[in-house]
Amino acid sequence: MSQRISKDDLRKRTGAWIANGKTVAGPVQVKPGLVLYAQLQSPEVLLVDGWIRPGNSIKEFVFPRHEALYGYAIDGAGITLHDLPAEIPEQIIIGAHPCDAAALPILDKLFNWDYPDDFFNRRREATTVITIACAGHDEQCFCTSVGLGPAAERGSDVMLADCGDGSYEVRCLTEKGAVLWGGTVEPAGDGAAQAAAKSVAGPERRFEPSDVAEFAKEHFEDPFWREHALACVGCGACAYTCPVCHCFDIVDEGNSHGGVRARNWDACQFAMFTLHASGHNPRPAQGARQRQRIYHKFLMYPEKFGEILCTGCGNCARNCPVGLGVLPVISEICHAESI
Amino acid sequence: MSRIGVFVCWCGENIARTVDVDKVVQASRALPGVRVAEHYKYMCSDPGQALIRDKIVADKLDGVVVASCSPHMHLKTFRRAVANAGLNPYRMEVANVREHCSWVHHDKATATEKAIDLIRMSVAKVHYDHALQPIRVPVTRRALVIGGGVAGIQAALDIADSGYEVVLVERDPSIGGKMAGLSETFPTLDCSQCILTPRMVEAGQRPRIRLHTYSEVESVEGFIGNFEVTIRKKARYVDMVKCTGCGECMKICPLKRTPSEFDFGMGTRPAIYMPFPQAVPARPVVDKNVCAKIIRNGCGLCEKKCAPGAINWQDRDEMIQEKVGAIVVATGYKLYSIGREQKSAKITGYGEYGYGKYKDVIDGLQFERLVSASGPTNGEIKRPSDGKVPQTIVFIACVGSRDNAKGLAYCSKICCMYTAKHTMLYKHKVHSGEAHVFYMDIRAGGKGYDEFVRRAIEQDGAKYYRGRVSKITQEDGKLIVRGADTLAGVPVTVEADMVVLAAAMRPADGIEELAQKLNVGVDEFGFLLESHPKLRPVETNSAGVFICGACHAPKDIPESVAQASAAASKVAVTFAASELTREPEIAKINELTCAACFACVRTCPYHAVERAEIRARNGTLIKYTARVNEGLCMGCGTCVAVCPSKSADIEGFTEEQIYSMVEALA
Amino acid sequence: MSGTIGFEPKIVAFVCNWCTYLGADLAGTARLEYPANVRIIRLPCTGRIDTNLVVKALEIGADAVLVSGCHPGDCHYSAGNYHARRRWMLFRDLLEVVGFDTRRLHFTWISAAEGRKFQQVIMEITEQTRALGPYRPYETEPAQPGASAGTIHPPALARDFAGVRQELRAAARRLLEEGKVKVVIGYGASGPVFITRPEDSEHLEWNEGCLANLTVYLKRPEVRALGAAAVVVKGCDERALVVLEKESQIRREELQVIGVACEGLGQAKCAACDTHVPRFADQIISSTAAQGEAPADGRYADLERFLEKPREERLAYWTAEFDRCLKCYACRQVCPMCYCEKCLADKNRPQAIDSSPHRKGNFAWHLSRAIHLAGRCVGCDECTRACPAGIDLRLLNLALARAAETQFGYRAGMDPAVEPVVGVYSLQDKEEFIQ
Amino acid sequence: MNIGYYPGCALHGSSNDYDQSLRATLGALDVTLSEVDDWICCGATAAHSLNHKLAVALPARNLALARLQGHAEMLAPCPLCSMQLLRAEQALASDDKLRAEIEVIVEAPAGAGPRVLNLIQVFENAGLDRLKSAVKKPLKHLKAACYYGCLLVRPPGVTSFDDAEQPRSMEAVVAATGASAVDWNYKTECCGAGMTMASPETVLELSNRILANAAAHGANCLVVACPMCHVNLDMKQTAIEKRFGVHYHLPIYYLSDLVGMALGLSPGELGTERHFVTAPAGAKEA
Amino acid sequence: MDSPPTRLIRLLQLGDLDAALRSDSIWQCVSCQTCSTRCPKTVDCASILDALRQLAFECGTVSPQQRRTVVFQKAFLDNIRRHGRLNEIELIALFKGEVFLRDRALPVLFEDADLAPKLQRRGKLDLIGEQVRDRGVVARIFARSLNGGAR
Repeated sequence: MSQRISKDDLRKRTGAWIANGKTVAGPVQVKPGLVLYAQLQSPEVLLVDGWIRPGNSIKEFVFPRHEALYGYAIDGAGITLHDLPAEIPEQIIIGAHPCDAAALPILDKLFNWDYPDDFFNRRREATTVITIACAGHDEQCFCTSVGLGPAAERGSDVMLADCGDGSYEVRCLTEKGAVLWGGTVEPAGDGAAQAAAKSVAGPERRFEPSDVAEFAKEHFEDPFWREHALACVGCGACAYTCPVCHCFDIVDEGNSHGGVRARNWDACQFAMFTLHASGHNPRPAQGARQRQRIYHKFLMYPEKFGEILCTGCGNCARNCPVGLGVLPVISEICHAESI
Repeated sequence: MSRIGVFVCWCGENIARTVDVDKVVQASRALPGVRVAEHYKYMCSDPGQALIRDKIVADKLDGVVVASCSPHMHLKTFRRAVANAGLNPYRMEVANVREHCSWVHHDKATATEKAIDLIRMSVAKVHYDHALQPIRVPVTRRALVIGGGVAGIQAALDIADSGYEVVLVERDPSIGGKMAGLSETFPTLDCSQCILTPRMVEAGQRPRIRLHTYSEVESVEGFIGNFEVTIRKKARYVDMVKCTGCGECMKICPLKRTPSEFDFGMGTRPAIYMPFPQAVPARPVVDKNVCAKIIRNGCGLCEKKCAPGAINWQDRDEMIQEKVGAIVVATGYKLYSIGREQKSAKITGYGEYGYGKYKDVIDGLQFERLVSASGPTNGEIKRPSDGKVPQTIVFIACVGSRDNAKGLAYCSKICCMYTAKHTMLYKHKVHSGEAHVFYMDIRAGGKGYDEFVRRAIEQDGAKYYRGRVSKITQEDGKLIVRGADTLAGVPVTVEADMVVLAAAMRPADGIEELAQKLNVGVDEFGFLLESHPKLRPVETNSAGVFICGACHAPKDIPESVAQASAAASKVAVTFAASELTREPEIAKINELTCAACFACVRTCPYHAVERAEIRARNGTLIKYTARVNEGLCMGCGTCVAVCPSKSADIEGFTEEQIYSMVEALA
Repeated sequence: MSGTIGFEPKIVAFVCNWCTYLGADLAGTARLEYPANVRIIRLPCTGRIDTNLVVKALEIGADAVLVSGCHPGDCHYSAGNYHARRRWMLFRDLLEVVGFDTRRLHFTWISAAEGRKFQQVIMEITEQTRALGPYRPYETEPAQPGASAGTIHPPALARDFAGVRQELRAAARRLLEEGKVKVVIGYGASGPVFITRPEDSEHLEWNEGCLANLTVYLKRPEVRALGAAAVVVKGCDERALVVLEKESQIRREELQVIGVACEGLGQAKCAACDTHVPRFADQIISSTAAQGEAPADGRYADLERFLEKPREERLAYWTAEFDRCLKCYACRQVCPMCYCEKCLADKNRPQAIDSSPHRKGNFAWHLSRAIHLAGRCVGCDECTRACPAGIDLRLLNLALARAAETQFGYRAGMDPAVEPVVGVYSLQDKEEFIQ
Repeated sequence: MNIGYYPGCALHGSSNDYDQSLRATLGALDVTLSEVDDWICCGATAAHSLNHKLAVALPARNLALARLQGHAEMLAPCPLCSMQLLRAEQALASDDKLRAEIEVIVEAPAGAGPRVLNLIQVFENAGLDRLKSAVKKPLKHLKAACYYGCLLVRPPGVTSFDDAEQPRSMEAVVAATGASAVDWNYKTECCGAGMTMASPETVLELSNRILANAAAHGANCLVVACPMCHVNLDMKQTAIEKRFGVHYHLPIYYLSDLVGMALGLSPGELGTERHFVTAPAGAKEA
Repeated sequence: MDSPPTRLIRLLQLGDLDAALRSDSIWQCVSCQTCSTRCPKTVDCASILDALRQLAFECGTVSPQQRRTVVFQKAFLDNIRRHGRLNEIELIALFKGEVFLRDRALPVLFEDADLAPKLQRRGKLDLIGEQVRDRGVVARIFARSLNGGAR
């Protein structure tokens, strides 16, 4: 029997978690006109009312934009390596969107397919995701086109559905969730609100991923890419706000006596991304880079891991300064190919 | 780089007293990349240098840090030592642990700690030291002298005497400059032409001196040792070779009323003329603005008269290219144009003296011509208006000079002397005459100078008034000069027959343009800028360009000549080697990353950064880029700071080196 | 910060080789004692000293920085110190806005003869810094979320754009048909479009969304490859063309400029716009005649309002802002002035700017980005609009624009005739901040 | 052409003949003068001798009035007035603090303009060619000594309209009237100006020199553009002749008189018969 | 002249203000501006003399011989303070009266006395004299300026 919790109590709980030293993150109004997933200093700042789409994704709580891996020291004798103190706090992400939650299982595969990436896994394990089913969407949303939806459960540990009376119906989807919430796992869920949430239609389907893959297979050299990348300025806004983009760069930072080796986010839209030391660049122009982004998400990743590298959150388009992004580009494809 | 040697000098007690050299050496050994660290009593001594050499060889060191005195002291010494061991001298850094440490701190602990820091910084830097080769610039051992006045002639002769070719360019038809027109020279009163003309003749005849008169420098390209000079030879309409200089043409020419430039309008000359009898070359020129043949194809008498047929109406300006390795500028001066329209707005005229309105108000150089034996009056002093011998002459000093109101704040230096001279010459020629002088101060510093002035006053009885002349008016043929005697505190009025104005010295016309061609600086009055007022008085900020004479500042003859010889010797020094070697610590541009915004081009104080193109083999343009001219770059590094992408960098102080030094302090 | 007992400050000094370094040598030869806290880094000339170096010094924990060179007129390289003086003036204003403690930053002229002055200066600086205590700007507690710089956005002006749109399309069509250009860079429904066929001119749009500064595309090889271009600019965008030409990045004569006189599109910049009507365009499509007046409280009102906050608050504000920075470089990529073939931020030998999106790396990036735009930024505010982290970069640009205007009477992109602020100097440049 | 007109006290007092003359003459050249309403005294020598602020304030008030009454240009025929006005203008333009103070003092805003003109400039603006062509009776019989005095041309920093030492602008106007201008030496010497009352001796002496030099250079009249000069040279001429036992009988014309006569205006219209020294028999036109 | 401009400037350079103020010259100066025009060092002597007169006027160090000038100028200002414009008759009357009373100098009364009728005949003597409408403002201008002190 699914429990209910009023919004006030939800805040109270959040407050309690923070008080117990847990790291709690959720949508926050960081400044006028800008909502981001961010760590909550207090429960008051948590935004839950209405449908708000944060400008970033929750990936940075499991895969930080900057992470020091280990330290090194140099002296007359030579170089010595040493681990860095890393205590990973238990963290709770509350008010996640289904399209953000769904990103985590996708990233799991990436960070574990050849060897388990401790840095990722430790954070992942320490993280519990409390999702709120989407009651709305905007013109950039297209989760339904990539097999997800307003109440998609994937990656969530707890799913909240708005009852419309100032309270949520709670459903624990995983052990982790159940433990955190002090409830039992209810795969099915029988509550009315949960049912209602499931029945929300969400954005209309805009395209068929398989068609995109098909198009990609046949149009590698197509001028389409050059033409539709002309506007692309080559920044990383799309990749860095994408829930599943996961490319990173390894850098050493320090001086002649030592420093740290760290990993930082990187983005395929940067000209530097594929620049070889030789000076050769296999993706010399923006067209190739835009193409790569679509190919990776809809062709290569699916071929390797059997699922699309996109959750249809639409952040890429929302954050693109020049009106590009997955949906706009694919729409162009559909338009061009009338598929 | 990872085989670095650190050598700590005690400098006897100087360093060791306050810096614990043992501790420092220990610490140095622990620094990254350091193989060896040693200390020694006197690193700069032979055994000290030997120690460095041996270690370099024994431990195959590829970088050396010497912790000792200031690099301004011994950098070169140690570089030599390092080089002797076969290591590139630029892979050596000096940590200044004496002037900057042991001498200014007393607490041993802190001083030692600081010394270690300084060494750490130097070690960090030496990691990124590049092996540099001194820059070798070939030298064309041939000099250009611009201006054929006494300074130019002196410089040309001296350079020629030191065995190098000289190209001497003079704007006027003859060399000789202002001095050729002077009467007698202070303080010895020997005849100007008598001492100058032999020099002129020499300059004209020296095989090593290539004379271009009636010519001007059109453009200058290149840099020290490698200048490409274009000279405009103005049309003379007289064939220099065929002409014998007989002068028949000048006799026959009907247009004799043209005011003579050489006489500053005190006399006249024909349309085809030699500025003066002793002109070098002794060849006439045709004034194309006057000559009837040229203006309206009339006359042509000279052509008929000329036996050798030297007149050539087809003559045109021609451009000559000359390659030279050094340039001496000796363009001299002109007089401040009293009461006339001035080029520069901040300089104004002297209406109250009525120069140009009253014929008998003339300037100093005009008076020189009047008293000169070779002048229009053959040395008889006759006033321009009616040719009468003036019984009273008023001389006014500082006309323009030291006159902020007129825009010239400086002292023209020679006026006091030549005014005294003028009074003497006048009194010697017109015994009954009265000479009155109005002055602000008497500036007579120099060998025999003040004695000279006293002579004018005491023996020749020139009347000196300390004060200004307020206004000059004319009443029935007399010039009424109203001024003040500030010592007596009374107004003075002199009824004069003639007034001579000691007008200020100004740089010759066209100096700014020339300065730009040579990219030499000019001061607020247009005089050329030396690169250091005390230590580099004849050098300029563009290497290989030297200055002498009145183009640099008001000067008298002895000074100009001395400075000319100085400039000549600088040229000789430049030419001493067949190629110049310059410190390689200069800027370089990474042409791959240069975005061609040319901020560096704008900024470089030496115009050493140029716009360049990178083209593919087939000639298609790949990109534009900035490029450093190694001959011009002096290595200030200003380009680096303004380069947004740091495509500009400077050897010896590269970005990597400086950042590593800062980071070494983390 | 109050002085802490027994605290010994770390002072980094960047000095020129010919005056101050020798002045320090003289202090040594004269045995003039001074505190051992200073570490001298020798450079050829103050002209060589880059502001990034000062930032790096702060990063490695310097409690004070000294920059010192030859007195005016004494520069060994004749003018290096004048160039430096100018850059410092701009840099100081920038640091003020960011909330760095400019009391930690010292500029002096010390000649080779002034050993005594060198001693004095070092003693004073050390004493002062001891009193101020350690400097740890990078440990500032960020401002709480919601903190705003107080930037005011005027309301978007809802008006009928149809007229302009029609003229735009006609103009583009004409240019393409007459073969004057091969591509027209303009605004489409969802962003910049590149019209190559006359009939496609219909895709051109004009509405509140037409914010991008399209001149950014003029340097892009992919766009250049299309051939002769026409570009649509608003009055503000157009100023970029002036700067780009001054910096030899474009040839104006090879370019067709379609100017749109705009009445403001509801951006912060629009409130203070006084260049509604393009001035150098080949043709001007007009929805307004008004050139516009800078508002009574001046073009820098937002900045001045921000500067009313105490320094600590300013630093806290920027700490919070920069903590959000992802280093996605959208700010750089949309900037018409950021056309370097390889950005300093992408260079790692040396790592002038830490590439990591951590606090130091982000401060370093935004400081050098701003200073590189000194006297160049034309205030199109694209950086601010593009930033997914909502960082109000506009304030930094305003800081330098204001410095350039108040100190040197210079406004970027206004007058093709005048020389840029950086790269030239004036003997009259103020230097009251130099000791 | 219509311009503002600041007559100044003199022209409304003992020098009203100057006022009459230039109104008539300029009228004939259809230059209409609209007098600045309720103008006040410029302060003259007294003000700048005794109080700087006053010396700025009084003219500033008049400038403000003129500007507020919409005059872009303003004729101040008295050089003393025009110098005071120009000086004030400069002082206000160069010193913000002073400007603020003065605005309070004179109860009117300071600002740019109007452009202050002297009589010569007005003739120049009207156009000397136009003048030439308008001449009805060329004054061939007159050999005029153009007398500028001090303040028309000095100090050059303030009144920068002609060479301070060798002015020629008045000669140009005179030439246009058909009269000939003699070359003489006292063009810019001082006549004693404001000392008329305070120290008559100075005036007599200085003015005598001027008359003497003009006569010596063959002038049969003097031309002035300053009421003070006129008073000292005309009204005091008899006194001078008595004092130094000389005889000049040199009529002193305002520049406008000369032009007016050339334009055919009668002495009555110009008010020249109200001068003390009237045209000498010899110079009477045939 | 007891001290030509050069001497006055010199006195000031030496800081001997009193001597400068005591000199007659500052009152003999007719403000012809020639000195300022000619000075090679751009010293604005004429203005300096103005300043000296103002100072002398303030601290009353005016040599008796020169009182006439001050009296005249005071009378002049006083005159315009009241009328806004110069009233010549009144000025002359007051001035002469003042001088007479101060110096018991009878002749002054008759100087130029013969001129009056001549002037009148020529319509150059306006017995009533003019006044500006807004005399209040003139008074206030004077008050404010003089309170502000000279300089």
